[in-house]
Amino acid sequence: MTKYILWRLAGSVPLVLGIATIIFFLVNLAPGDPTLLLLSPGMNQEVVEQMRANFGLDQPVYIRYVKWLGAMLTGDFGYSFSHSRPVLEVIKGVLPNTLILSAFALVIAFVTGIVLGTIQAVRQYSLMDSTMSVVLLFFYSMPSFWLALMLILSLSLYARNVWDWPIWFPASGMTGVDHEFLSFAGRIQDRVMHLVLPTLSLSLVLTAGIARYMRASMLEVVRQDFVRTAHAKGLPERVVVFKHALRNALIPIITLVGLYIPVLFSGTVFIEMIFAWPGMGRTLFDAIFQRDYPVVMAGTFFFALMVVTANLVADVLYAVVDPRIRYE
Amino acid sequence: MKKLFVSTVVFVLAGCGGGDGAVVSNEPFCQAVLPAVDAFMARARAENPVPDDPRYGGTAVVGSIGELADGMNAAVSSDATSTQHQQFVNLMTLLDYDENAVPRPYLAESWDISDDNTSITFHLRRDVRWHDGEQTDAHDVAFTYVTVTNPLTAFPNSAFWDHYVKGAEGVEVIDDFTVRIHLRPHAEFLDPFRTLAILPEHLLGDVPPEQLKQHPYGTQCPVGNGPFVFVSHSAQDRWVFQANPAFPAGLGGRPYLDRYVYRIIPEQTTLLTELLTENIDVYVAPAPDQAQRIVDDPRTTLMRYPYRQYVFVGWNARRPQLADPRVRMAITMGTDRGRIVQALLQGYGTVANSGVPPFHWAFDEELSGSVTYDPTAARALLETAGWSDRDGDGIRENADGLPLSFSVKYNNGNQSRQDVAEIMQAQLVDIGIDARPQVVEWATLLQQINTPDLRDFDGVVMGWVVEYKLDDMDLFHSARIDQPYAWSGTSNPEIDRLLERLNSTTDRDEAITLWREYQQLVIAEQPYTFFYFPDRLDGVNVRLKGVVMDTRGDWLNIREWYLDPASR
Amino acid sequence: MSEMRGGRVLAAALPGLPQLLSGRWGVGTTALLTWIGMWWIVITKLDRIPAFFGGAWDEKLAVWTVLVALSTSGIWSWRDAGLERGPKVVGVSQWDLAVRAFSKNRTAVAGLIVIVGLYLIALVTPLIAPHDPNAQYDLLTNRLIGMSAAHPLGTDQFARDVLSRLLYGARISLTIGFVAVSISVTIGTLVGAIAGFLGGFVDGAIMRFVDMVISFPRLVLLITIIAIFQPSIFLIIAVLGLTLWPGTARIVRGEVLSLREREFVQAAEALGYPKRRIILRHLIPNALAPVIVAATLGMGNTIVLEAGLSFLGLGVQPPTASWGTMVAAGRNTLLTAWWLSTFPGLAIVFTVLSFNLVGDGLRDALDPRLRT
Amino acid sequence: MSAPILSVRDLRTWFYTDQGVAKAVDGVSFEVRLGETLGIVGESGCGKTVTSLSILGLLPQPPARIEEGSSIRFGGEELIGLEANKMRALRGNEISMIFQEPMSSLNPVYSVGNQIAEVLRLHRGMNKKQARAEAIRLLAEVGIPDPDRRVDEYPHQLSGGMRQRVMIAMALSCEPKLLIADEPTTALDVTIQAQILELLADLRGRHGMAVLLITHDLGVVAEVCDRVVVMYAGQVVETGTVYEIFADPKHPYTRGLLDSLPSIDNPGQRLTSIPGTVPTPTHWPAGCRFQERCAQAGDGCEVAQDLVALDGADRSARCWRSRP
Repeated sequence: MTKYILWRLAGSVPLVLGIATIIFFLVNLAPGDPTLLLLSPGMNQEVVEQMRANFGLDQPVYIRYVKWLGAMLTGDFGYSFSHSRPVLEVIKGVLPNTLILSAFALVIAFVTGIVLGTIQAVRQYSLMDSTMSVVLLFFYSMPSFWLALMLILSLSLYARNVWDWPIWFPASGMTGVDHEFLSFAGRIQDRVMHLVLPTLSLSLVLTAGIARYMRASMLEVVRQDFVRTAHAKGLPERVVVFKHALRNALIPIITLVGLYIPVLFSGTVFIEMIFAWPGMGRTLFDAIFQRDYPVVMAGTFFFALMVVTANLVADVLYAVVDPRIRYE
Repeated sequence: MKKLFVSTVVFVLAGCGGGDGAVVSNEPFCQAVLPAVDAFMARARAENPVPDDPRYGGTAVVGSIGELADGMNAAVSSDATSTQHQQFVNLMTLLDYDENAVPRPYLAESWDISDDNTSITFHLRRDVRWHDGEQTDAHDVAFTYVTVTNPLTAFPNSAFWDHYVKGAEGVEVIDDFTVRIHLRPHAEFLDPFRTLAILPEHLLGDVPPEQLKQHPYGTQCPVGNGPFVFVSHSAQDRWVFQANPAFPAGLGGRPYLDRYVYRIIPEQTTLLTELLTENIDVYVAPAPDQAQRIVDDPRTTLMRYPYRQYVFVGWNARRPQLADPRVRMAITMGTDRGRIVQALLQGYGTVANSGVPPFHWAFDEELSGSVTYDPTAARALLETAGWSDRDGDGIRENADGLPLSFSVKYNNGNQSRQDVAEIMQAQLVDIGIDARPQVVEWATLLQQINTPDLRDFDGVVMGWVVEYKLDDMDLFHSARIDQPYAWSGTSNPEIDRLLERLNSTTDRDEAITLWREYQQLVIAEQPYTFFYFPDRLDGVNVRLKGVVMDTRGDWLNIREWYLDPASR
Repeated sequence: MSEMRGGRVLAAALPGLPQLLSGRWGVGTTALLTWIGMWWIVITKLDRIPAFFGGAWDEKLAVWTVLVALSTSGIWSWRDAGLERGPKVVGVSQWDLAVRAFSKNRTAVAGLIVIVGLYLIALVTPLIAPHDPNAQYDLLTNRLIGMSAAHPLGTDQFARDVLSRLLYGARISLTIGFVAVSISVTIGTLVGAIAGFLGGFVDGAIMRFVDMVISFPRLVLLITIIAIFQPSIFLIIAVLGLTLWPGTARIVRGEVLSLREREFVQAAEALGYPKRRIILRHLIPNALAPVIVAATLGMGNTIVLEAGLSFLGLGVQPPTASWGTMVAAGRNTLLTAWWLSTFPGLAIVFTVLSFNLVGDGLRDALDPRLRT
Repeated sequence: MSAPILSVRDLRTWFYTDQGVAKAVDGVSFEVRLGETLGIVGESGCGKTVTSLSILGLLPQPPARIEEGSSIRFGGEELIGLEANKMRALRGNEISMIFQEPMSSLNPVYSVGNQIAEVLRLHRGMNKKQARAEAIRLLAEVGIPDPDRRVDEYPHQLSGGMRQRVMIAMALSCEPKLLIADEPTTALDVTIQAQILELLADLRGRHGMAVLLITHDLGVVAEVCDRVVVMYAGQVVETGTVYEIFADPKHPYTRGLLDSLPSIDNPGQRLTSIPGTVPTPTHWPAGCRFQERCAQAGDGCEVAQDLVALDGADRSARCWRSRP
C-alpha cells in the first residue's frame, strides 16, 4: 500500500509540473505586468525599470521559467508582489482557511448527500423521492453566488432586522471582531456561527449532486442478488440497507471525492468573495488580476497538489471499502 | 472514532488560522519589534490611565471592499485608503489641513518658509514617541525624505518631488527636532507633507530602498507613532488597531475607541448587510443605489461629501475619428451627463467639465456649466466638421467614408465605469455616433493605454483621484506625450505654457486666473469628456458618534470617534 | 372507429387535447400550449408580422418559427389522434422501453416541456418582447421602477425593460449552453472513443492528458484566458466548450472499453471492418446513452457557469443581455430593486432545473439497470 | 406419509406492469412434507422462481401482488399477510434459501465468515466469538477445506463451487425446516454440480429437513427428488413421484421435457425439443396454455384445463387427454 501511494505520488509529479508550466506561460504571457498597476503620474521610466528589476521582471520569460522551476523544486516559491511577503507565508495564511471551509462543506455534503440519496433510493418513485429530487435539484441549479446572496439576505439581514428571529448568522468573515476576548467555548461558537452560511452555500450544491449519484448507485445495488440473499437471511430492512447495500453503493461515490475537489475549490472563489472569507480562492483570483505571478503559480501548484491528493485518497478509500481492490 | 472526529473538529475550529484571531508574523524583524511595542504599551497604559469619561472604550469596525495595499509603508504605497490609515490612524504626517484646507500643525509644531520659497524648516513636537518607545525626531523626517526621493524606492507619487531637491542634499537636520527641506519655488509645495507619513528611521534605516516594498514592516508589524497602535493583520480579512495611550496630550491624547478594526469585505451586498445588521459601524463608499437604503434605516446615517475624484472618458486623438476637437466636443454635448448624475449617482455628484473639483479653490462655477447636453448643437457641430450620414445606416461618415465609430474601453469589476460606457453608447446613437463599450481586464487595459508605442484604445473610461495640489502636467503637457499618461496625445502650446506657469506660481490669486484660462482651453480641446465628480458616501451606524468626514478623508478624525455608551 | 374520428375532430379544434384526454399529458400539454401560445402571438402581434418576413434574420426566424410550430402541432396532433394505440406486445425495442420509462417520469416530462417552451420563446423573442432590450428610456423617470403595465418585470438601472432583456437573454444563455455542450460532447466523444478503442499507449497518453485537464483549476484557466483575450460570447462559448470535454471523454472511454468486449464489436473486428468504421458505426452509437445524459446535465452546468463568470465580471459583455450578466449586474440593488436579479436568477434556476430533471429522467430511462 | 411442512394453495402472484398484468404464478398448489425433496420443474419463465420468492415474501410489492385467495401455510402458520418482523424471524431461520448465482449472491465487501455469522447472531443470538466458531464448523460441514482460513476470505477469493457451499452453509446455519434451492447448480460446472447435489442430499439426510428444489433440469430432479411438480405458464401441469413422472408422463409438456433429455437406455436417439417458447405472462393463451406448442393439440384444447387428480398419491395432470 505504502509502495503504491509513493508510486502514485511519483506518477503525479509530471501532472502537477505540467499544470504549473501551462499556467506559468499563460499568466506570464498575458498582457500587462505588476508594475503597471503601481504606476502613477509623475513616475519616470527609471523608477519603472527599477520596480521591474526589483520584481525580477527584466528578464525574458524562459529565463524566469527556469529560475522559477529551479527555485520551486527547492521549495522556494518566491516573493509576492502584492502582499509584500514570501509567497509561502501568504499561502500559509490563507490555505488553512480554505481547507476548513472545504472540509466542512465536503463532510456535510457527503453525509447529507449519502443519507438523502439512500432514502430516495429505498423509496424510489414515492412522493418523497420526487419531492426531494426537485428540492435538491433546485439548489443544484442555482448559481452559487446567487444562492449565497439569498442566504445572506434571508438568514442574516431579514432574520435579524425584519423577522426578528432568535438566531441569525453573521454575513461575513471567519470570526467576530471580539473573537480573541471570548472564552474557549465562545470562540468555538463564534467560529461555527461564521461557518454556517458559507458552508451551507458551498455544500448545498454538492449535496444535491452526491444525493443524485447515491440514489442511482443505491438503486443499482438494491437490485443485486446479494441484497436478496440478505433479505432471505431474515435481516431487518435497516440492516440490509445500511450494512449490505450501503457499503457497496458507496464504492462509486468515492470517485466523487476526487471529482468534486476541483469543483469545490472553484466554488470557494465565489463563496470566499461573498462571505469575505480570507481564503485561497480569493487570493488566487486577486493574484491573477494583479499579475502577482508567484502567488498565481504557487496557488495553482498547491491546488493541483490537492487535487492529486484527493484522487489518491479516493483510491485508498476504494481499497478500504472494497476488498476486491488491492494495490501492489 | 466518533469521539476523535468531534474533538478534531473542535481543534480545527479553535486552532487554525490563529485561535485568538491574531496572526503573529514569524519574520525575525517582527519577532524583534513586537515585544518592544507590547512592553512600551504596557508602560504607557500604566502611566496614562483612561480618563473618566463615558466616551472612552469599545471597538469600532469599518468595512470596505479593498485590502490596505502595502499597509503602513508610506514609502511604497499608493492606495488612497492605505494613505489615509498612514495619515490619520497609525502614523503621523508633518502637518494636516483644517476644514478650509489651510495647513495646521501636527507632527510639526510649526514651520518657517524662507522668503524666497526655497526652503521649509519644520519644528517637530518633542512628545511624540514611536509605539516601541523610541523618540520621533528630525532624523526620522530626514530618513523618510531621503527614502521617498530616492528613485530606487520607487515611491509611487514621485511627482511630489519634481521641484524639490532630491536625496540627502535636499534635507538638513538642524537639531534633533528641527529639519530643513530645500526646494525650488512652486505651487502648493506644502501639500506633499500632508500625505506623506513619517517612517521610523531606527527600524527601517538599514533597509536598502529597493527592498522596502518587500519589508515586513508595511503589512506585518508596522510600528507607527499615531493615535492607533497596530495589533494584527490577517490578509484579505482584517486589520486590528488599539488606542495609543501615549499619544500626545497636546494633540488630544488617547483616542476614545479602545480598538479600531478595518475589515475587508469584497462584496457590496454583504457590506450593506453587515452595516444594517450592525456588524460593522462604517461602510466605506456604498454604491449610490444602496444609499437610500442606508438613509431609510433608523440604525444608520449616510455621510456625504465632495471627494477628490473625477470620472471621465479619455479620447485617443491619434485616431482619425477623434482627432478633431469638434468631434470630441460633439460627443460631450451629445451625452446627457446631468441626467447620469441624477439617475446613476442618485444625485450624489456634480457634472464635471474639467479636472478641477468643486471643493477646490480653483473651481469655477461658471466654467462648470459651460458645456451642456445639446444634441442639436452636437449634430450641427458634427456636420460642420464634415461628418454626416452618407450611406443611411444611421452612423455618420467623413468624406473618405470612414464611419464615426469607436470603442470605449473600461475595466471589469467597476460598475460605475461600465455604466458610463453603456449610457454613452445609447445616447450617442441619437447623434449618429457608434460607440461600442468594451470591457478589458484592468492590468491589460493599463498596458493598452499606458504603453506609449501601443495606445490600443479609442476611448477609455477612467477616474483620477487628485491631491489638493492639482497637477495636469502628465496628462496634457506635450513634453510628456511619450509618457504613459498622455492618453489623449493632444498637444497645445497654450496649455503647455499655462501648465508650466501653474506649476511655478506660488501666488493663489494669480493661480486662480491661470486655472481659469487653463480650464477654458481644456474645455475647448476636449482631450477628455469629463463626466462627473462623484460625492463620497459613507454609511455610518448611529451608535458611532463624533464622526467627521470630508474631502480630507473618511478617517480624518478617527481619534475623536466614540461609541454611544448605551450601545456597548 | 368513431372514437378515432372523435379524436380527430378534437385535434382539429385544439391540438393536443385528445392526447391530453387519453392520459398522454406530456405531448398533449406541449402541443396544446404551443398551439395556444402561437395563436396568441399571431392574434396580438398581427400588425407586426408582415414586416417581420422581410426583417433581420432573427425576425424572419421568429415568424417562421410561429408558422412551423403552429402547423407542426396541429398536423401532428391530428394524425396522432387517428392512430391505433394499443399496448405493443412484440418487438418492444430498447428505445421504446426508454421512451416509455421516460414518459412515466412526471418531473422529467415537465422539465422537457419547459425546455421546449424556452427554446420556442427564445426563437420568437423578437415578436413577443415588448421593448427593444437595449433601449434606455428616460433615466430620471423610468429607472429602476418596479412591475407595471408598461414594464411587466420592471426596469433596470439604465431604464431598460427587464422582461425584454430576459427574453433576449434566453437566446444568449441557451445558445451558450447549447453550443458549448455540443463542442465539448463532440470532442469528448471522439477522444474517449479513440482512447477506449485503441487502448495501450494511445489510451494511456490520452487519459493522462484528460487527467491533467480535469485536475486543472478550471476557474483559473477560464479567468486567465478571458482576461487575456477580450471577453466575447464566442470566447466564452469556446472556453467553456474546450474545458468541459474531459468528463465526456472519460464516460465514453469507460463505455467503449466495456462495449469492446461484447460480441457484436468482436464480430465486426473479426469481419475485418476498418477501425474507423467500428468506432463510428458501432461503438459511438452504443455509448451514446450516457453521453446524452451528460450533455443534458452539461447544458445546465454551462448556464450556471456562465452566470458565475458574469459575477466575476468575465461574462457576456454589455449591452448584450444574458441571464448571468443580468443577475450579476442586479445583485447590488437586491435590497432596493429586487426584480433586477431575481427574475433572471429564477429563469436560470428553472431552466437549469429543467435540464437536470430531463437529464436525470434520461439517465433513469436509458439505463436498464435503473428501470423498474 | 408425513405431515406437510409447507402447503401452497391456489397461489396467484401477479405483476402489475405498463405492459399489462403479468400472471407469473396463476393458481399454483402443492405441498412439501418433512424430510422429502420436492422438485419444481419447468422452463425459464414458467413461474418457478416467483413461486419460491412468494413463499419467502421476497418479491418487491409493487409491482408484484399476491392475489386474494392465495394461501401459503408453513407448519400451520399462514405466511401471506404475516407481519413483517414475524416473516423475518422465519427467513434464514425456519426457511432458508439458496440462489442460482453463487457469484453474485454473496456480498462482495464482507468476508464469508462475517456473512454466515450474521445469521447466527441474528437468529441464534450467538456472540461474535461463538458465531465465528460455528461458522468455521459449518464451513467444514459443507466440505470446505481449511475452514479456519477460508472464514476470513472474501467471496471474490473463492471459486463458484466454494461460494455455493458457503451459501449452503449459511442456509443451514439455523437448522431450517425447509430449504428452498433455486437452481443451485445451474451456474456451476458439471463436476461441481454433482458434488453440490450430493452435498444437498447428504445434508438433508443428516438434518432431516424438507427441500424445495427448483430446476429446469430433469436430470437433477431424477438424482435428488422424491416428488415432482411440473410447472408451465404459471400453472402446475403435472405432479407425481419421480418414478411416476419419468416412467409415465401424462402431460405433453412433461413428455416434451423428458424427450429433450439424453437417455442412457437409447444412446444415439435423436433428442427432440419443444417447439417455440413460453408465452409472455401478460398474455397467456386462452384455453390450454400449452396448446400452441403441443404436438397433440386438437379439439378440447380450446377450453381452459383443470388439474385433474389421477390414480396414485399426489398424481395429477392438466390435460384432458390424460383423464382416466
